[in-house]
Amino acid sequence: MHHVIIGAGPAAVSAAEHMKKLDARSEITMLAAENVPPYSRMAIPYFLVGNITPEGTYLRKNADHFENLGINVRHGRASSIDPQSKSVKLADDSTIAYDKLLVATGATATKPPIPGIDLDNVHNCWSLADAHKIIEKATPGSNVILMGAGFIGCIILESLAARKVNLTVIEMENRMVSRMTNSVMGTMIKDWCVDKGIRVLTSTKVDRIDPGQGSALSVSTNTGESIAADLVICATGVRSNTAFLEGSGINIDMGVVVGDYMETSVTDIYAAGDVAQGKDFSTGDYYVQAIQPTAVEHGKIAAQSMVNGHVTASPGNVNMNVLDTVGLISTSFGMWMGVDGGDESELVDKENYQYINLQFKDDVLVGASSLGMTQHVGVMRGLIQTASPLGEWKDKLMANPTRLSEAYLAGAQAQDQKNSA
Amino acid sequence: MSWTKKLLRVNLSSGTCTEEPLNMQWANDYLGQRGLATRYIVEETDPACDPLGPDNKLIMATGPLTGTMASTGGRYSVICKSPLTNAIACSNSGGFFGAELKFAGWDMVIFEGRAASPMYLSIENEKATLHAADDLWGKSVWEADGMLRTKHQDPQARIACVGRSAEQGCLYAAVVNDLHRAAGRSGVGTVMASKNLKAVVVRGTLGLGNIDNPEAFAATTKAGKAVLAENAVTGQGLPAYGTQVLMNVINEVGALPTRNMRETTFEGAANVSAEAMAEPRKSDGKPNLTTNGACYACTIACGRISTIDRTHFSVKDKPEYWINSGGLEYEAAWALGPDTGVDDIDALTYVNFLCNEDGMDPISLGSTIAAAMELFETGAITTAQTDGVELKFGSAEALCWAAEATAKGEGFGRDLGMGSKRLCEKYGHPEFSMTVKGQEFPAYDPRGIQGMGLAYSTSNRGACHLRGYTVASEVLGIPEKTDPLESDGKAGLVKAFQDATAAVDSAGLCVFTTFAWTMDDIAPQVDAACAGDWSTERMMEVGERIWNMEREYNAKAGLTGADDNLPARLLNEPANSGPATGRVSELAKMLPEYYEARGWTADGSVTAETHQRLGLPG
Amino acid sequence: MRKHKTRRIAPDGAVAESFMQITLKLFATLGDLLPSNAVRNVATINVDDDATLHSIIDSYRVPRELAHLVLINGVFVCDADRDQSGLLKEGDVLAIWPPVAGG
Amino acid sequence: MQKSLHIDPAKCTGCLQCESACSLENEGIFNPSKSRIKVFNFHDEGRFVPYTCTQCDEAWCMQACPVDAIVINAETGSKDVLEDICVGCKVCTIACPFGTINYNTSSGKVVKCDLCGGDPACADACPTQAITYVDANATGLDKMRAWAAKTDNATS
Repeated sequence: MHHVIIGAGPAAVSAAEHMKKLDARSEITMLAAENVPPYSRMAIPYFLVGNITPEGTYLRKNADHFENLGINVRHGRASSIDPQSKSVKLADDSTIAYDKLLVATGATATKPPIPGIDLDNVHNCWSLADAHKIIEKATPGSNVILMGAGFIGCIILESLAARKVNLTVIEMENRMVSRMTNSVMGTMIKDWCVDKGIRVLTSTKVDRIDPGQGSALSVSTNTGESIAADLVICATGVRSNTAFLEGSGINIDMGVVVGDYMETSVTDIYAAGDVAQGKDFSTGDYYVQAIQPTAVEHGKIAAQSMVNGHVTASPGNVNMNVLDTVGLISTSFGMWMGVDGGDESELVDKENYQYINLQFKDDVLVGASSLGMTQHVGVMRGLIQTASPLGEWKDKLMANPTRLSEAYLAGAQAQDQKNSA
Repeated sequence: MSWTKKLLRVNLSSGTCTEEPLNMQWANDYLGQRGLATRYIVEETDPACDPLGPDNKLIMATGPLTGTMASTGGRYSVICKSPLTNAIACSNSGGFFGAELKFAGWDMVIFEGRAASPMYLSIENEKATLHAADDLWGKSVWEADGMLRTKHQDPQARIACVGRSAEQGCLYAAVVNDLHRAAGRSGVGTVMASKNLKAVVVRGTLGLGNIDNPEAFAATTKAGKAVLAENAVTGQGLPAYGTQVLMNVINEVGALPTRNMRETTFEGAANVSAEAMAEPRKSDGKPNLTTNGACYACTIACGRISTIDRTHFSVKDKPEYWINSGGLEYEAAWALGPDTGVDDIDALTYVNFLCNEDGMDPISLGSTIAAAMELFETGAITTAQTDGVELKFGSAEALCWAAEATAKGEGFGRDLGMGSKRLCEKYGHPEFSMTVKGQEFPAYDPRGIQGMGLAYSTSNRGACHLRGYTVASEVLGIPEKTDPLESDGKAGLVKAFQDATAAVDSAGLCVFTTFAWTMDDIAPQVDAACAGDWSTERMMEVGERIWNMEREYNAKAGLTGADDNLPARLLNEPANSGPATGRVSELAKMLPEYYEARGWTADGSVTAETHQRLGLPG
Repeated sequence: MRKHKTRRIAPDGAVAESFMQITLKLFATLGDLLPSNAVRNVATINVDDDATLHSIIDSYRVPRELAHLVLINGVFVCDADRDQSGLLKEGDVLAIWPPVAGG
Repeated sequence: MQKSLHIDPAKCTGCLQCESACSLENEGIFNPSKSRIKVFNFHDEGRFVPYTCTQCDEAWCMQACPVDAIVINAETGSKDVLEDICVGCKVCTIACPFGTINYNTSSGKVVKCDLCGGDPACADACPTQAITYVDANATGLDKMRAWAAKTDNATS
């Protein structure tokens, strides 16, 4: 059985390793588009800040890791697939035949269609190659504009601040990281950044980028401001890498639509990770989560389905995020924005940048978000995913949401007693 | 070195918080906590000051072993001049607050001045901030604790707080930490409230390093824990039954003060004993006692954690009391029970909860209610004062009513909040007040345990069992049995216990360790933690130095040998039951021997020679 | 009530039977060792006229090292005297605790 | 025979000797806030519950780690954080449904229980045997795992 995996990111590596675990005899080929060992985009900010070398971003540290496991890593970019002949065509026109195929091609950073976006010194921050360029250009005292205050934007703020650049963040939405924060929390993150000497413009759009004096750029906003910049970093969004699947007959929406076994609409083809539009645990809807834990879990589920068949359906993945914005740690889980008819418990301490917000449906935790919390944050996932009825603890959490760990433990213990009864 | 060498000075008048180096010379001479903080009080305040005025200072102090893994190394003390006794006050508490203060990097916090409006202090490591506490004022300790915990969004924060009793001027208000541990005696909570300081919230994540000899410390504290574990008292008796096991013991030996100390045995003792706490109740088949709980680092875990019978009249309509809280402990159970003649264990537990909830010293509260009951019996107090309540000995309803009124400082509760001495004076019967230096007695009748009479009368903070617990020897046989009815030799015993206790307190340890540990077990732990040589002899000398320093402070505050006294009842009215029948306290015989053993003058003053020998300040 | 009648056989073969009634109180962990007629920690028992404290302690299976506080009518009896007979008389209260403390 | 921490909350008195011992072993100082084992105090119920990593088979933390900084200790079976490889991204802290891997703001890395390499200091310090280090089969940890398994995305 030859399993071919297109991609070499976390979903691909997770899938490959699980396949080997489930069936040691299977033949596995992992197709890596970038000419470096499989690495993690999550780790790039730490490379940017200088904490680690490029090797520090590698998904597996032993150079022979994949070889030792019997996983073939082949460098090359897939240009199309042919489900009829069950083969993948590469950019160099060579083909690889597969029995089962996993599409784990991830996503690519996009650039908004505005004038000047393709000028020199306007970069994404997505690949290791991008990171090298940014390191080269973000010199102390230089003017840097960061377009987009989403996850990627926020997470590289610290490394940019550490490089002592004059930083301006421009965000279209009315708050930072709008995909994981309500306005209270998003505004607190903005205040924190401003407090750290970063200029943050929210509800602001870049209209155009023009060549300025020398090598500098001039960035014009919809508020009429022109800001000089030596470097513009574009972190406005990503798009699933699905272009090469055109004509394959695979159902594609925002990403490759997958069912509860990570199967696509075409037999023997699966998808996982940032490219996959899978089921969300909380809503039951299908969308691209593009987060590390989901990529890994996708890979694991896909591996099972590909090796053992469609045995266990996935209940979907809990959307969750953790973000470190210049030292301010935020998390969000599940339906952090709440659900219709649900209850909300919220504590705000703007002065000390502490925030916690719990969302309930009846007495079940369905979503949560926090600022400044580092201890036992995982229990938010635990409570959401086990959908445990909280009973009397619901009221206690409504009164004081910081008692989350206690609520979790009380539930775990009750479960424990039930099991032994 | 185990000290953080840093203290926090909080001036409530100016609203400033400043860091200062700890005076290490003094730390060498006075160790920490009780001794060291009193040294600061002596240096910085006028002993004649008004205890409730801005010139009094209040210190929360840890010892060098507070926050370490030494067993019981979690204690802290609150030190100030007492409004109840006008003498030095030092009240010791366990729980977790003291260790947390240390983990935040502070050996002690000195509060001075008085805030113009209610404030609370938050300490997060080096960051100390005063906050407005108008919303907390008027709230109980339990309510305020919840509000502060929510506000600071930190379940791990440790909070010390005063209740409504303190705000209302109850003279025996406690500082309650961790919801049910208290710096209970002498009205230290009253002083805190007089400064308009409602609470201290502390969170320490820095930790405590600085151990002088880490290897030796690990070895010696481990050995110490083994001694506690293997000792039958600290290894089995205290964890299983807690201090309350004494209820039957002291009753049996005929030294259980009953009905305002008129009698020495209580017919209802068994109903309010440790054994009774463990009996299943009729209503739900559960005992009042839930479990035993420990203070920080304590490997004994004597603390009782209990519930009240939900069908009991005191709480049947109050679900907020259907929870667990600390108690009953022996002294509290005695004062609220035998001393008031009440043998209803749920009533006692309820009133004890009120003491936790609103920060009252249960010993002083119970004793004061007992005195009020005697005043009521004689007609000096009538139902006109008590809202129609029959304040009779043995009435559980009256006890609960009186405690509620005192907790909130309402009506006759304000009179009760004055303490036994002032109450009895107000109603024309000072002889009914069972106090020394204005502080109420604990649970041992000096007629049945002679050494305790001397210990009470000479205690620097007024009648107290924790300043020289000769019960250990006279009743419990620790370290060796002496005859409780015999006054010979008690002067030396009292002095030794007093000095040892001062040293143990100042180290940051719990005095209960001394049921198993001798100073030979303790000194090596201090020695390994702290720079310099800390021998048994040095520890005892430090203890003696502290005792004499406190004595000199009290002298300057206006106290004399004449205050080393006992109520006439204990000196003149013989015990009427039990082994002590026919006996009175032989204080007059013991006191001169004690003064001599102390190296004091015949009228109880520290001599210049003793002052010199101990290197006392001033 | 548990009968604690003992028969003493003199060297000449004469049989003597005599006992008295006392109150036995076993506290704390020792409470479980009381006879079933005990109420809370108190039982009325019959003991031999010249019973020693140790003989009573042993017959109720109180380990001697746990008979720490031993009081007759509230007065402590030291270990050395516990083998001595004649300390008890009719109606006395014998109270025993394991090592305990408090305060 | 692999061993596991066995926790019996009924025996716990809440003294925090375990937290002190853990911090001393791992941080070199007494600092319960940095302990990998945490005792929760259910005050109103009069209950103390020590809580730490169960070294679960699923190892969500390890699987979620983007840089391979969490590895299985072959000797003890514990999942250990390699501090020099951890970049401090905290993904493991949200992935672990037990909440037993935590970010240490002072080191910028995550920390979790590693069984002290096979001689857990918490068990050694516990005065009441509420925490013991025993044969893995005897622990009842499987019950805690069963609870956690409800979290698993039906992949095991």
